[in-house]
Amino acid sequence: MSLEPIAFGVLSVVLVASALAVVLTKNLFHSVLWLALALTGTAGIFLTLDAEFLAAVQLLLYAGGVVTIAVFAIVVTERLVGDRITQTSRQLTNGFVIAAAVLVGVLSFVLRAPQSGPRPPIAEDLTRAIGESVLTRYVLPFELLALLFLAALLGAIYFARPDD
Amino acid sequence: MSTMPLLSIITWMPFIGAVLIIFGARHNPFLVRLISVVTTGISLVLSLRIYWLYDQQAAGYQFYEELPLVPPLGITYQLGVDGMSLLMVLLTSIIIFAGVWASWTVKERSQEFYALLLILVTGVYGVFVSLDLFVLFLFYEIAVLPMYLLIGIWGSSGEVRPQGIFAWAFRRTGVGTKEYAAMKLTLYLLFGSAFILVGILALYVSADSSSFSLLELEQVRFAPWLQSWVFLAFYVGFGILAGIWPLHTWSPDGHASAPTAVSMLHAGVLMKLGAYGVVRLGMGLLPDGTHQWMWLVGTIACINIVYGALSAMAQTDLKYVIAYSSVSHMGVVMLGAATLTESGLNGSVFQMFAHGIMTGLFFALVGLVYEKAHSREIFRMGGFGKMMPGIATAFTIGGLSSLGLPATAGFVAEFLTFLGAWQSRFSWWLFPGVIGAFFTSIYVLRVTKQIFWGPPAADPHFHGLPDAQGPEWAALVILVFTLVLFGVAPGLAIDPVDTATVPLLTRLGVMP
Amino acid sequence: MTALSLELGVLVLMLVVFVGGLFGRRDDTRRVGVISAVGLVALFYWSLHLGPGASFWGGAFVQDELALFAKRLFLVATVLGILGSLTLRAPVFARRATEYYLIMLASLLGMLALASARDLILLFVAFELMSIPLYALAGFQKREGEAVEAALKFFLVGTVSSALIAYGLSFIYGVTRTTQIAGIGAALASGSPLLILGLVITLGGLGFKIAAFPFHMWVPDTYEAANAPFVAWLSVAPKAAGFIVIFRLYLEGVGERVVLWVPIATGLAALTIVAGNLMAIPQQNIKRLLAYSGVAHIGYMLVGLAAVSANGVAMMLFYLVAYLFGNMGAFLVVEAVSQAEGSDNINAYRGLAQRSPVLALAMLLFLLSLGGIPFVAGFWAKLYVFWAAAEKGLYLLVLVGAVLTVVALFYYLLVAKRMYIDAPARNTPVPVPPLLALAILICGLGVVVMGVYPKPFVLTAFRVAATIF
Amino acid sequence: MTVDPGTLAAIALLLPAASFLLLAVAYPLRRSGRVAGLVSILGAAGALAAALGAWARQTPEGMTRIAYEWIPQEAGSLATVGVLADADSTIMLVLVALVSLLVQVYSLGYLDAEPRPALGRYYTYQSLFAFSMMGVVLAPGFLQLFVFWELVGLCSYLLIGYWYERPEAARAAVKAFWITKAGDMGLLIGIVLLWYRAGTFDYLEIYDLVRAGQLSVAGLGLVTFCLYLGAMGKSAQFPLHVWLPDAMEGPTPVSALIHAATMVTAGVYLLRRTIWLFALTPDVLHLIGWIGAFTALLAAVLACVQSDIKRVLAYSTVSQLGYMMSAMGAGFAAAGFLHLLTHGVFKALLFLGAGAAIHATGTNDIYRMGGLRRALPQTHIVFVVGTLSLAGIPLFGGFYSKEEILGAVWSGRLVWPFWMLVVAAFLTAFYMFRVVFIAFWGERRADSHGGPHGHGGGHLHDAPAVMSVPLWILAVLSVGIGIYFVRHHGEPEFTAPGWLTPLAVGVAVGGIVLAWLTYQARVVSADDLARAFAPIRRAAQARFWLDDLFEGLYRGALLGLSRLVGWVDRYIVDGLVNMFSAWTLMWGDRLRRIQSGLPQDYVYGLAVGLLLLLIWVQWPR
Amino acid sequence: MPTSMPLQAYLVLAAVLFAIGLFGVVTRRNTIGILLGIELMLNSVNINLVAFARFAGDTAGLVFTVFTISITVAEVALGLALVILIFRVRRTVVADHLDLLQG
Repeated sequence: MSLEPIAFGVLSVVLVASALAVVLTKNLFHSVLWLALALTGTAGIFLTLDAEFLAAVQLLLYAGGVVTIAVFAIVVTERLVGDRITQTSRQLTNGFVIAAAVLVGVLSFVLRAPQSGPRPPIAEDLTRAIGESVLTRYVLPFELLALLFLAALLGAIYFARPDD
Repeated sequence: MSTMPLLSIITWMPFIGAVLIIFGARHNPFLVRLISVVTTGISLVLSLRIYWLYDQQAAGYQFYEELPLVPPLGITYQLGVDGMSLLMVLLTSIIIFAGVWASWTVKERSQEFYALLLILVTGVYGVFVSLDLFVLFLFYEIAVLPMYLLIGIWGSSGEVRPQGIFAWAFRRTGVGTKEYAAMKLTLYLLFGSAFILVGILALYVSADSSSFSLLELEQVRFAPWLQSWVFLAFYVGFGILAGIWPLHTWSPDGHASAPTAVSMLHAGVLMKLGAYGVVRLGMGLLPDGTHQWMWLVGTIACINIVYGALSAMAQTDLKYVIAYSSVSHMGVVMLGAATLTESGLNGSVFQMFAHGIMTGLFFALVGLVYEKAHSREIFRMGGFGKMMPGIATAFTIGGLSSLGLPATAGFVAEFLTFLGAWQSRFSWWLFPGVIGAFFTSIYVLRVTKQIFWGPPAADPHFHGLPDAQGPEWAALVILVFTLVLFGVAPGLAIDPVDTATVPLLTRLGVMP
Repeated sequence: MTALSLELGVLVLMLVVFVGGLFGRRDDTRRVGVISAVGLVALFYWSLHLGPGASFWGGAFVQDELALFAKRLFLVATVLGILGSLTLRAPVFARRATEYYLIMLASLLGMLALASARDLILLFVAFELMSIPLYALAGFQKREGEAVEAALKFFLVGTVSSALIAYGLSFIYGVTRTTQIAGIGAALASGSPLLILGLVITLGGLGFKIAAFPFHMWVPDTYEAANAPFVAWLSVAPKAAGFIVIFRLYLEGVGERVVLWVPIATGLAALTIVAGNLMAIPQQNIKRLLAYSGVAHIGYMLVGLAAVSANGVAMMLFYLVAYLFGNMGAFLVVEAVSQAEGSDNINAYRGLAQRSPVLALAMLLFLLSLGGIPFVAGFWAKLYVFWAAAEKGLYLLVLVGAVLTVVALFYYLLVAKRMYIDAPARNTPVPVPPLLALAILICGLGVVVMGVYPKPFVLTAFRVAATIF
Repeated sequence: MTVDPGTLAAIALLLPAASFLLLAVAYPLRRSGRVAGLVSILGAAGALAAALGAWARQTPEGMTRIAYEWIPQEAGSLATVGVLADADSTIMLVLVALVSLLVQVYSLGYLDAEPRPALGRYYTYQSLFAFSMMGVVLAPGFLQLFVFWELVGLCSYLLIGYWYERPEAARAAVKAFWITKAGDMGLLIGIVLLWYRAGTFDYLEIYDLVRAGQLSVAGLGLVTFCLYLGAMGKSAQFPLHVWLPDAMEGPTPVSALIHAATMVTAGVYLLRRTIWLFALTPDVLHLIGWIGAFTALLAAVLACVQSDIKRVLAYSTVSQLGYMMSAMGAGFAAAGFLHLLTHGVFKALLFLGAGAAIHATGTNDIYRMGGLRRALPQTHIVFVVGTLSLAGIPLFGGFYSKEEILGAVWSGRLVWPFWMLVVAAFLTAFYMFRVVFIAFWGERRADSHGGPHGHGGGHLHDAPAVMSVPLWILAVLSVGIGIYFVRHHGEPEFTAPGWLTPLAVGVAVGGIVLAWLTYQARVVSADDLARAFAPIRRAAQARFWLDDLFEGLYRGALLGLSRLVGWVDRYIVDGLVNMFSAWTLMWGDRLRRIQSGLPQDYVYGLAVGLLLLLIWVQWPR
Repeated sequence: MPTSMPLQAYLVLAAVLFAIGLFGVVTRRNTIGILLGIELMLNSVNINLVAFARFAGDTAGLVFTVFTISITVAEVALGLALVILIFRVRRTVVADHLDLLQG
């Protein structure tokens, strides 16, 4: 008897609840906070999967980075509009139907899949393995990722700067 | 036998002319015409030459040329003519040569006009001489497309009042204008080509011989179910071009809107191209399909004959009369083919030729009348026989040929078809054919009487009109001469044609 | 490292552009575009000397025939796109040329890497490297509400589709337990539902990239608002890349099970052809018209995919090349007319044949090529894909495609009608900047040469496709 | 040097062809008018000479056949053209050549006021006609017969419409063409059907088959009936006779040649050539006999009420054709053929005579002529000769042949037709002398002076020599034939009852007497006569409503149907096409609306597409 | 209660999050809200990847996750810049107002 199923259950509830809150909350700012919670919850899920490094990355890069940028964007737009943005939703029924349909579609495959085996033991240091493969086998994607950042930032800066 | 690639020269000469016109004859209308006459003239002379050189004893495909285009797919630039295509090449040459003369007076944007016309002709030649289905299809498309611009730019608009239960649709499509007619014609024919394409691909794939060559596909015995639907596909595809009922409605609008030379070429040659396709591809490659569907082909042909004639009778616009008469006469062509008899098939091919010439003549004349009188309204004109005896005489001869008067080519064609019809499995086909011929005499003579050989029109606008002049005579003389020559001496055409139809019928199992 | 030379070359070029942008006049840095074009031409020339065979990182990156073919195609498309872009009138394209070309080159680099990717991670990263710059380029005229709106739409839908791809890839990875694409074939034999799920979800994402119906909806808006030379490039290169990914994921080394994709591809192809062509009919804006017609063309390419055979792939590749010249050419002409008339409405083409006969002829050729008329490239392209489909007995699909070609010709001919039949509003010729003329000329030559003598292109396509199966 | 009759006949055939070709091609020659006439006359004269030579060399049983391949086919030739010269065809050839020549000469005078190009056109047509008619006569088989049959129809059309600027002429021309064409369609079908049974078009070959009994008789009736339809149209048998009276709109020489002497007898000639075939189907023969007799009677009645001299003659021609046909129907072709020949001579004479009168007076109306006996003595004499011939008075041309026909019909046991023919004979004499008495003997009318031909101006005079010489030749021939037959009775194929001759002469004289009493002596009032036969008279004046029937069929049924078909084609058949294109346009417009412009709707597109894929990939199949 | 959760549980969780994200994308009016939905969708990908990697005993999935997270960040950066830009140009961030281009 391990704690893992319990942790998974609790985290799942938190995750789903916070995700729902993200898409349903009126206040955009609160939405972002709920998203932060959801991302943190995901980090927790990673921990139940023995991926500590990724949990850290998730917290730092994702929860940290994304949420920060989002908040920044909200602040900027709110400042420009000079008012608090309350956001509403449109076509809730349609959205629910389509999302549910996609969910059913995906689950119809997932649940038909054969049961997976037990988790294999993890022998080595995962963080090290990740680091090594990034610098060897996945060096090209890694380099490209850098370029991707460059391009994205170039674009972002170009868009965001108020001149010309 | 000559070692020159005669067929290629015939086919591409007009194209060369078109290129020369585009790049070498800017703002020089006379040079444009000169180039057109010379290049089509060369094609005509060479057509006569291959007609002369064709060895009727040996029969089969001659003047063979080959150049692999896409070897992995078995696409080969492969040319050759047999007795049937020989005649069609000759027809094309005569019509376009006359057409160039007949449209001598096109003034507006003549450079583009002649260039497009000549490109079109290359397509027509190509279809008749190519032995590779793919290349044939390629030329087929070329023969269709320039039509859009030719009609759209140099055509003439009419007026059709939308009524009936489809009035809303007419209002939406803008019926009556030349743009409408051009678009309808082009799209309808390309719609047909979609079926042809599917049929060709199906044959190629099923034959398993990695070749589009007619010669090789002829050796293959396709599965009956395949033959059945591919034949239908060919029938619909080529049939549209041949103007089979009820897929013919592009033809009256298109022909009525088109400028003279284009109507001549289109009604005179392109519609034959459809019938040629049904005979060459449909019947030639698919014996079982042919036998299976001939009842349909013949019956629809009968409808064509009578229906076309009645529709022609109802028209008040001269060009529409001629256009519907083409629908009727193409019925004779298809009927002859459907009989699956030697005389019927010979009659069919002969009718292709005869109708080509006669309808070319008609459209040339209508063009001339329009040019002089600026009217196509039959019942407004009258008594032109006195003012333009030449045009009137030529029109009468064309009309007589159209109603199947002996000593013109039309008679032999119709008569052979009738013989075949009675011999065929459905002997009653004879009667619609004969009735159609009778109806033809009614509408042709009615029109002739009204416009030419009747009392003069009241409208002073129609007084003192000139007769045909200069180059226009050339067109008329060539066509009338051909019409009568082949009517008096049908052997000129039937001798070579017979060398092609007999093997075809043998393959179909109806002749030993 | 010759196998990586193209990617490295583009990287170097990016550096040169970056540095070049730092010097000289601040308000006109367009020469970096010239540098890029020249550099890419050199790279293209170099690529002709490259042979297939190299493989790196355990097969994650391969330089096979398909990759080389695709890379050459990307290079040509990009050169043409840059040539067109250099003539853009808006000042922002001169002032911000460095950014513009840098971003464009980054995207190109993504495509080049994508063409060789045989590894899911590389594939995804390269795919994103290709895609993200496109959003920036689409909204490059950032003062224009429409351009920005289009960019945002493009971005939103694009990101969702990226999510789909990533989601799908995660399943593929989960079942094959490796990021090697080669694992798919083996895993597919077991018929795992998760793998099929993954592949289908990924296909949904890729459907966005190639703009198949109903994933196409970003296309018309983006095409209408963005500048024409960029759209010309956008309409060809990323779509070609999308198809390369499809080949890699769905066909390469899959073997017998490949028939699984026949119904999907058939359905997508038929839907796309019908919807694309029908929706193009009522368009009054030439760019929207070409956008929808482009959607229809994707449908035709999918006909080749539906054949799931080497022939089908070969014919798609041929189609891509024909489409490159035809579609880019058309958009470049659109740019020329747009510069002269200030309008993308098809009525701007009235009487073009009398104002600028050569330009009109070029446009006519491009349209005819798109419409599938003999002696221009598109004819062979359409015939070939139909042939490939017919070979597998998909006659009904071929018939649908062929019949809808007629509808396509309807709206192409409507443009032709305006150019040739209608009278011009004014008689001054349309001025065409030399570089744009050069690009149009290249496209025109491509269309005609492929139409008249398709043999070498077809043979190449066959050779390339043979390596996939 | 001996030339066989076949070659001579062929020469006769080709000479007019040559002159036609020359006139047709040589444009300036044709435009020159009289010179063109001379060319044509030269051709006709040569043809007559050759025809006479052929006739002279022709033995009663001899037969010469020349044939060339015309339509080839794999197994030998499908059809041949050539010449079949035998006793019948050569004598007919002589008739054709003779009348052609005389008419052409006559026309020089009759049409001298015509503009030159028009005259050239006239002679071109005349040459073509001579050629075509000879082709019919000499045809060795059905196909060639049909070819030339149609060509003579064409010439008829062209020449009726010669004065095409007159609406009546233009209308009559097409009417003639259409109605004969309707019959010709029957002929065509008959030929096709016969060919299917016999495998050939050649008379002799079919004859051999018939004699050998190899031609199946079952269903042959349809074939012969169809063949007869052709004859019915051309030879103006009821109910297709309506075109012939209208055909009088053509110049009078044309009426004489085509619509009296030659072309209209082609139907009779066809039956004469193929009577052995018709003999196999007695029912059809009976029908022919009945229709012939009925036509004879009907037309005679119609002729009685006409006031246009040419129309009287036209109905008379119809009536006489009925005679010939009923002889054919009785199975005795020789009798009908004999009447054909004699009728050809005297009816040409009558028409040309009437033409001379018309030429002089400028009117066709007998009531506006009057008293021409003194003004045109020559014309009067020849016309009376023709009339007596037609009435069947002994020593004149028509007497013997007419009596032969009556005998033949009696022998053929066609009792009712026989009596119809007798009544018709009475009426014939009556209406012809009605014309003679009114136009030639009666009071001279004040207003009958000078016609449009420029010879008027107060006093009338006989026609110039070019017109009168042909008249005299024909008159002499009429009498000559009559006298010839008095001395040379041919062997009849049947034995006529002895009372026949008195009966025939009696009714003829009766008719003449009645006409004299009514129109000359005025003992019997014409009005009383009219009142006595009021219903018939009214019906006859309305032409028994037959023309109205045809007109109604044409305008109401045919043109109405064509308008319906034209409407259906434009608005239903083409409407469907337009509907499909309109639908396409409409769907394009509708489909476009899903492109709402809202970013999230595009995401919907993505999601829906994904769903579709998910469903489609696991769709059971 | 099992000793450890099976793979399916993670996949289902991811699928649910993916669907919620999609729901957010199609229902939120504010473009930033839409972006948050996309984040949720991408986040579920990560759960999938990590779970698969764990059950395969493989590190590639983890590397993949690193890449997806990074790319997501880049995308969000660009996206939010775009949102700011559009706000500046069009004075709105409501997606429903962005319908200049349609048809």
